[in-house]
Amino acid sequence: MLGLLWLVPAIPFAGALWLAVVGPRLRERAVAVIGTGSIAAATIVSLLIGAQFLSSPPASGAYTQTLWTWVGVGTFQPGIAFYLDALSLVMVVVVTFVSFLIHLYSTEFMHGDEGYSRFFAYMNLFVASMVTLLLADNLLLLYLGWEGVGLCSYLLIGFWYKDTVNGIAGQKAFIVTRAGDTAMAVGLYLLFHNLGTLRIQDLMQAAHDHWAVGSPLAVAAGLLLLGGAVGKSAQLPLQTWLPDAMAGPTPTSALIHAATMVTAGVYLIARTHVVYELAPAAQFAVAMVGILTLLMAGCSALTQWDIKRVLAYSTISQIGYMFLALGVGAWGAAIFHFMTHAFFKALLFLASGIVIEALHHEHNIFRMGGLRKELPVAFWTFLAGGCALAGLPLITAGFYSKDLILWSTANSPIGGALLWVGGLIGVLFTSLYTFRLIFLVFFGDVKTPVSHRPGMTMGGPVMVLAALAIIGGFVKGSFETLMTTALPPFHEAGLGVSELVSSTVAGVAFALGLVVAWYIWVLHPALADQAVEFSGGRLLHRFWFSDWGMDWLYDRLLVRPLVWAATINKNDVIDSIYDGIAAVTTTFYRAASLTETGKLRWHAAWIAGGTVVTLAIVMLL
Amino acid sequence: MTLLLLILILLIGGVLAWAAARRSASAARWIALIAVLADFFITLNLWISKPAAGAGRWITEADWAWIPQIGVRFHLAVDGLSLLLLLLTFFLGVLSVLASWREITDAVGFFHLNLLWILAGIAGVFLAVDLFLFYFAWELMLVPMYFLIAIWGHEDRIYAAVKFFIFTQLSGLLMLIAILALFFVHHGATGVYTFEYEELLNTPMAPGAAMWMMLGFFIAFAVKLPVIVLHTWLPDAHTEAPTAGSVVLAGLLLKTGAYGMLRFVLPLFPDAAHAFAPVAMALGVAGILYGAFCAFGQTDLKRLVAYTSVSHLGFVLLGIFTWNSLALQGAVVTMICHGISTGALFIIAGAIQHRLHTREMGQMGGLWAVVPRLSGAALFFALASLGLPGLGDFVGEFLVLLGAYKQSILLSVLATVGVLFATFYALKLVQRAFQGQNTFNWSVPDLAPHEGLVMAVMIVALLWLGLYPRPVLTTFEPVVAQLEQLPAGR
Amino acid sequence: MLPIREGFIVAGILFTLGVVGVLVRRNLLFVLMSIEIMLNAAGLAFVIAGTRWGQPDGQVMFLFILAMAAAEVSVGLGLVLELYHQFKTLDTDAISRMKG
Amino acid sequence: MTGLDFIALLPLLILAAATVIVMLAIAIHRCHALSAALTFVGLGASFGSLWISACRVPCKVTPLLLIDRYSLFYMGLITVASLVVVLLSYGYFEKLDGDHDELYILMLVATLGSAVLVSSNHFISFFLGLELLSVPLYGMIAYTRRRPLPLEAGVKYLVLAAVSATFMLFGMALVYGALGTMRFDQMATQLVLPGFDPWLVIPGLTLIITGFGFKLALAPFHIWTPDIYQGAPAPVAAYVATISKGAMFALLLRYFYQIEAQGQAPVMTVFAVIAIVSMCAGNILALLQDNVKRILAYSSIAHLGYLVVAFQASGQLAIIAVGFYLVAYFITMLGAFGIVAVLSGSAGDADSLSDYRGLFWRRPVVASVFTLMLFSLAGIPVTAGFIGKFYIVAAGASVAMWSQIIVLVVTSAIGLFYYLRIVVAIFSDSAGSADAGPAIALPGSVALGFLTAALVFLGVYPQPLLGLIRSLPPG
Repeated sequence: MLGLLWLVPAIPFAGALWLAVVGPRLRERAVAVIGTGSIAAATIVSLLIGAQFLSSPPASGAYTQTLWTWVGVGTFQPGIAFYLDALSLVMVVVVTFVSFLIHLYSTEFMHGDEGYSRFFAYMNLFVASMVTLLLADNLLLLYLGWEGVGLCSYLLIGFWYKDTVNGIAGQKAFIVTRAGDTAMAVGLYLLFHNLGTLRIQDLMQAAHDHWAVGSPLAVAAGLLLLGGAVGKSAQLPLQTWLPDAMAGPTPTSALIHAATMVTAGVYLIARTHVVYELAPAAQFAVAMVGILTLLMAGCSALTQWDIKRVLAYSTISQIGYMFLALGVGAWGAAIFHFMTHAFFKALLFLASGIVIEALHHEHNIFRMGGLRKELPVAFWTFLAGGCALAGLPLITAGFYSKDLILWSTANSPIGGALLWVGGLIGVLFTSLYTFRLIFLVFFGDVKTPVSHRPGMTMGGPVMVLAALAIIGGFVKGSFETLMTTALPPFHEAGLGVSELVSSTVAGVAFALGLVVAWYIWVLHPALADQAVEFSGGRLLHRFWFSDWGMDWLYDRLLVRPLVWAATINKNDVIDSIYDGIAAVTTTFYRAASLTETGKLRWHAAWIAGGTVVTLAIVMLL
Repeated sequence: MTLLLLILILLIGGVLAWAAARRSASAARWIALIAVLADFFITLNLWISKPAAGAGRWITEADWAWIPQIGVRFHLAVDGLSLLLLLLTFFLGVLSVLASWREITDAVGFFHLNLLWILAGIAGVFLAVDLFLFYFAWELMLVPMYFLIAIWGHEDRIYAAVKFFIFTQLSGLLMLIAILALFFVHHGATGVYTFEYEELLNTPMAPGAAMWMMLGFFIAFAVKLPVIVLHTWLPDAHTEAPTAGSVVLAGLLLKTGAYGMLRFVLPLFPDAAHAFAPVAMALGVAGILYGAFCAFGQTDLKRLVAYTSVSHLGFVLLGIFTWNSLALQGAVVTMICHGISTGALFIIAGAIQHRLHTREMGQMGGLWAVVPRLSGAALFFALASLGLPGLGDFVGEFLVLLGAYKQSILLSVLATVGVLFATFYALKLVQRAFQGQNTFNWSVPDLAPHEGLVMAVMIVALLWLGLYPRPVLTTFEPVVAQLEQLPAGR
Repeated sequence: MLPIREGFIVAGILFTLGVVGVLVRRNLLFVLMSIEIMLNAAGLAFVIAGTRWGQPDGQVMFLFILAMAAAEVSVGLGLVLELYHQFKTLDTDAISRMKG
Repeated sequence: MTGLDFIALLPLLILAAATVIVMLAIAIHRCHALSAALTFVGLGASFGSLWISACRVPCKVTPLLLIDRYSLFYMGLITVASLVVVLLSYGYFEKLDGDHDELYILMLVATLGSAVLVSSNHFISFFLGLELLSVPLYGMIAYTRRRPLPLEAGVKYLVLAAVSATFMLFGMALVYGALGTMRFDQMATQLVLPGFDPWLVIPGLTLIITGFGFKLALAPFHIWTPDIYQGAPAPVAAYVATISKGAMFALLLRYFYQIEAQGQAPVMTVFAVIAIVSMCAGNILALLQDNVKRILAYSSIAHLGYLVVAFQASGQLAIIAVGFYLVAYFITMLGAFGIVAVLSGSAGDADSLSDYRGLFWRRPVVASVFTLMLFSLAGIPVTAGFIGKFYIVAAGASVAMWSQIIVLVVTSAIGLFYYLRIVVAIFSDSAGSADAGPAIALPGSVALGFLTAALVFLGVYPQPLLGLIRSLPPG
């Protein structure tokens, strides 16, 4: 059964190809069947493989399948080869399953759109690239998947190309992610140059043998790979593209910018964990990036008025948690949080899609309200997702995964009290903005009437995800044991905070956030506006709203000068050298043609003069 | 014997096309197409039958005495490198004939004569192994290209054609001096007058003289492979040339420069080239960055694509002078894939100009709705030119950068930033031309069947090279081995 | 014996006189006359050279020079006649229509 | 003067006889075709007789002349060139009114003069040949005297040729005064002896160089060239550009090799200066010219500059380079001026660039021949010019005259510009006027056909000619 592994990326890729070439001529129904069918097939195959992998795991805990050698030059022999172990299995199953649900959802959501087949072609291509990334046996194939998902995110953000704003948002996403990829590429060169191979398993082994702990090469490699991860997972400092990426259709935001692509960075760091173990400085940097992004995104989410941008910032903040977990060495916890986050964040996006669809594409949460009764499905599933996101104790999956991270941060030798407290403040912010969102959208009086009720194909996936968001947490124990086969276990040391203490403190933070949100946005709606009135508040609000001014900074620092200089140099300053040469030759010509006066005596003068000159040369030399 | 056949078919085909044009234009087109296709299949059969065989250096040879008095022989030979480039020549030749099927209406016969004679000249350059014959073909290649630009070009084609001619001719003359200097130094050392490549290979010479001669050759090839300061003829020539001209210019003429470096500069003057390598690599990287920077600033579609060639060929230069197996293989793959992807972009630009009668991206916009298949193809090739993994260009560029990293980390990092710059212009091209509002509400027909065929063939070629480049790599293997053995090579 | 050095100096002076005559005079006839002077100066130089080596060659050369001068002047005068017929002037500067 | 000498002199004798016969023919019955045919036959016979006298060489005929393979080769070149000029001038003058028989007499005498020049071995035969060549040229240049320009050109050429001839004479006198002999071969032995006083020989040689400089239109003495080439009728301009220069250069080569002038450093620096200045002047002056004949004049100055570069390289390679380049230069210049002659109507020579606008679309064959000639001037492959330029640079490289070669390369790049200006005009889309103009006379097209065939043949397969030139030891 494991031999069918290559089908998982192949089927979606075939689907994408088929839809791209034949799609435009097919009817919408046929396109939907092909699009969703291919992902369903991939999901079934991955589930079967998962079942067999769990029931009778292969000897070394991993299965490698090589199709052909891709580039063969001397010692550099990367192949098109897939590597399946517990880590990639979990990621593949989650990704394919969530993609299937979102494809089902978007068959109805995109109904009537003139680029219907184009949308499904891009989505299939995305799933194929993501799976290739996850199953890649060597870093070069991983890089192929990496850039493939970046491309699909560009294509899907700019899907409604008629409006130039979407196109520019897509461009921005692709360029910022590729900036990260450049760092990652240099990391690849460094790894190959020093360790002689790009095959991940051999790489890890070679790193372990050749590099001592803390060796500068390991730190450099770690930081460079972190650069790539930061770009793709929209972490500090390259997170400015994700909020603008919300210009894409909501299913895209759900699939790419919430559940799967943005966690590729987490997968990369988890996959190359040996490098980070050998470079504590790099690992600490990962933790710092995590904690800082966590807090910054949390604050920014508080000030947003667009429902999707709130969720975008919340995604950045949750991935911050995953980076924090990786930073402190809790590899399993990070992946566990990835799984739960994939479920509830996809759920939140799809539910908000229903809300937007119902209110004639209204995005401003201040113009929504009282949807509790109008859209019960959306409300209950949104509430489930929200609680999971905020971490309602004991019931929601979010609580278990986030608590595991907080506990590990407290008890990890690298972590410490400061990071733990930061994490707790993060939990407070998360519950604050989540319940602000819920209360503003679903409570209070109805501001815009609901026109369109979601059909079964939109409601179904949302309910399934809601269920997963709830029961997802209970598999924590078996999930951890599974993870230890692929990733190193977590070593307890440091404060020795017990499980119980950290979960209760997190629960208190959750409750506090809930109450404050209830107090501000339900009892005294005016209070929020007054908070912004006094001068400091308005400045802070604008600062947080514009993602801590980073977007403005990049625009001033990098984008404007480059564009200005390029337009100045439109006709190539080097060309003026040759125009200069041409001008000099022409002036020579003008001067020379003066000697041709046509007068007979002038000709004779030149002959006499010439003779005198030659005589002089002869006499003097 | 087959090698001479390759050139003769093209020359005779050209004359036949000119003659046939009197009766009917399409007859001329068909004759040209058949001639280039015949050559393509001969080379393909040569490649498949014995890809890397051949006892000595050459796969096959054809050798006659030409001017015995000064040791000039009519010596054609093929090895891994020239076989690949010949394949590219005839592949792009067929596509350029197809691409100008509807675009060229006046003096069709003379057009195809020139087009086929350019291909014959280029084939001559790749085949010639006698330095005199090489210079002969090198100069001959210019004349039909000059006519192609000067007669069928666009607005200020005369300026572009004359500029192209003088740039290449002057640098060619510098190469002539270098060839003759080498010829006399060889005579001084061995007392034999010959232009034979293999005999001239390891002539003992003073380092100073070697450097000057190497520079003579290098400048001629640097003008052709546009190295940064000598590149200003390229945007004018490419923009003003007709589609077939631009495809042949970008796809093939630039490669003759790179081929020249691999064939003559490195092997003939290993120590001088080795000493010069850091400068050349820096020039390459500067070319990558400056080419991308200029491309980003352009508003004319064809000019933008022309500047991308400056950037891509910067990679080839970097690859050649890094002088290890990774970089050299990368340089060759980049050459081939750049030929295809930029050739395709020029065909698309030509198709757009043929429909909208303008190349200004400012007047385009929203073309995706009007011509979806053309825009799809353009998106594909724009992605290929920005080095998307899975397509040919990425494999080439990655190998070059990987190899360059061994030599100097700084240059490799700068070049990788160059790849990022490539994203800027590629996305600007797609955004400005195909996305956004159809403000000028164009309504033009989409791709014709034969144009669709051209696009499909190129897409398949790039995907094949991107996912399975091994055949190309194995063909070039022996040549890399020879290059690496040179004393200076590490 | 005729002193060589002084002889050549005299011939040289005569020669430069002829050259100056060609450069200065505007009338075509006088230009032709100055050319005659130059030719005779050259002939004188030849005769002097001949005497120095005691060979008749110098004088034979002078005879040839005379013959050539005659032929040239006759063609010259023919052209002068035609020139005057067409241009109605003999001023060399006036008859130059081609320039640049 | 034994029987052997007469056989050796056969080509010259036939030429003289032909002149007399043509004169008698004109006296009996004035017919243009007849005199042209007779001249053609005369020149043909003289060319044929070369082979007869070839088996008797080398042979010193009187101390004045030395007939050897070298002089026979150049005599052959000159007679063939004259044949071509006869064909061109027949086509050209047929279109003009008035009687044109006397031109052929002048041409025969001029050809005789150049033949004497080429085989001269003595100052007297040198001077005689020069004047035999120059005096008929005055008449030929001013031949269509009805029009003002040829007359002006004729007068100018007369005065300047006379002045430069006197300079040369004075130089000869000085050299004779110093060395005591007028024979080229004896001069070499004198020069080696320490006895001669350099104060006389070096200036003498320099003055002779002035004479050569004027005749070869080299740099400081080139100002007359554009006016004479523009003024003279096209075939005559062709004659002046090729035969008079070719003969003089052959003599220059022979004379300076026999007296081993390479040894005299100052003389060589003079040549170097002349070469560089004429290459630059020739190419720069022609840059933005609009008159095709003036462009060809300037380019011939530049080409002579290239020849002088090869001339300075001593040894076997220089002889071959000069020999081959002269042949290539002859073919190209005759071809170019031939085109101008063929296209000229009765109104006047087709010499302004606008006459050639869109020529390719009106008369493709003539236009392609002209383009081929221009490419040969520029040194593009498949033409003899390419091989010629290749040899020039080879000769230069063999003695490492790098500075002059760099100037050669740069100026020939400038040269490219104005050749391309003409080609651009030819291939520009013709604005209307699609009439083909006067049909080309048969002799004209025969001449052009022969020239094009020769150009391409030498360009592609130069081996036979190179073999022939290699076997010409000078002197």
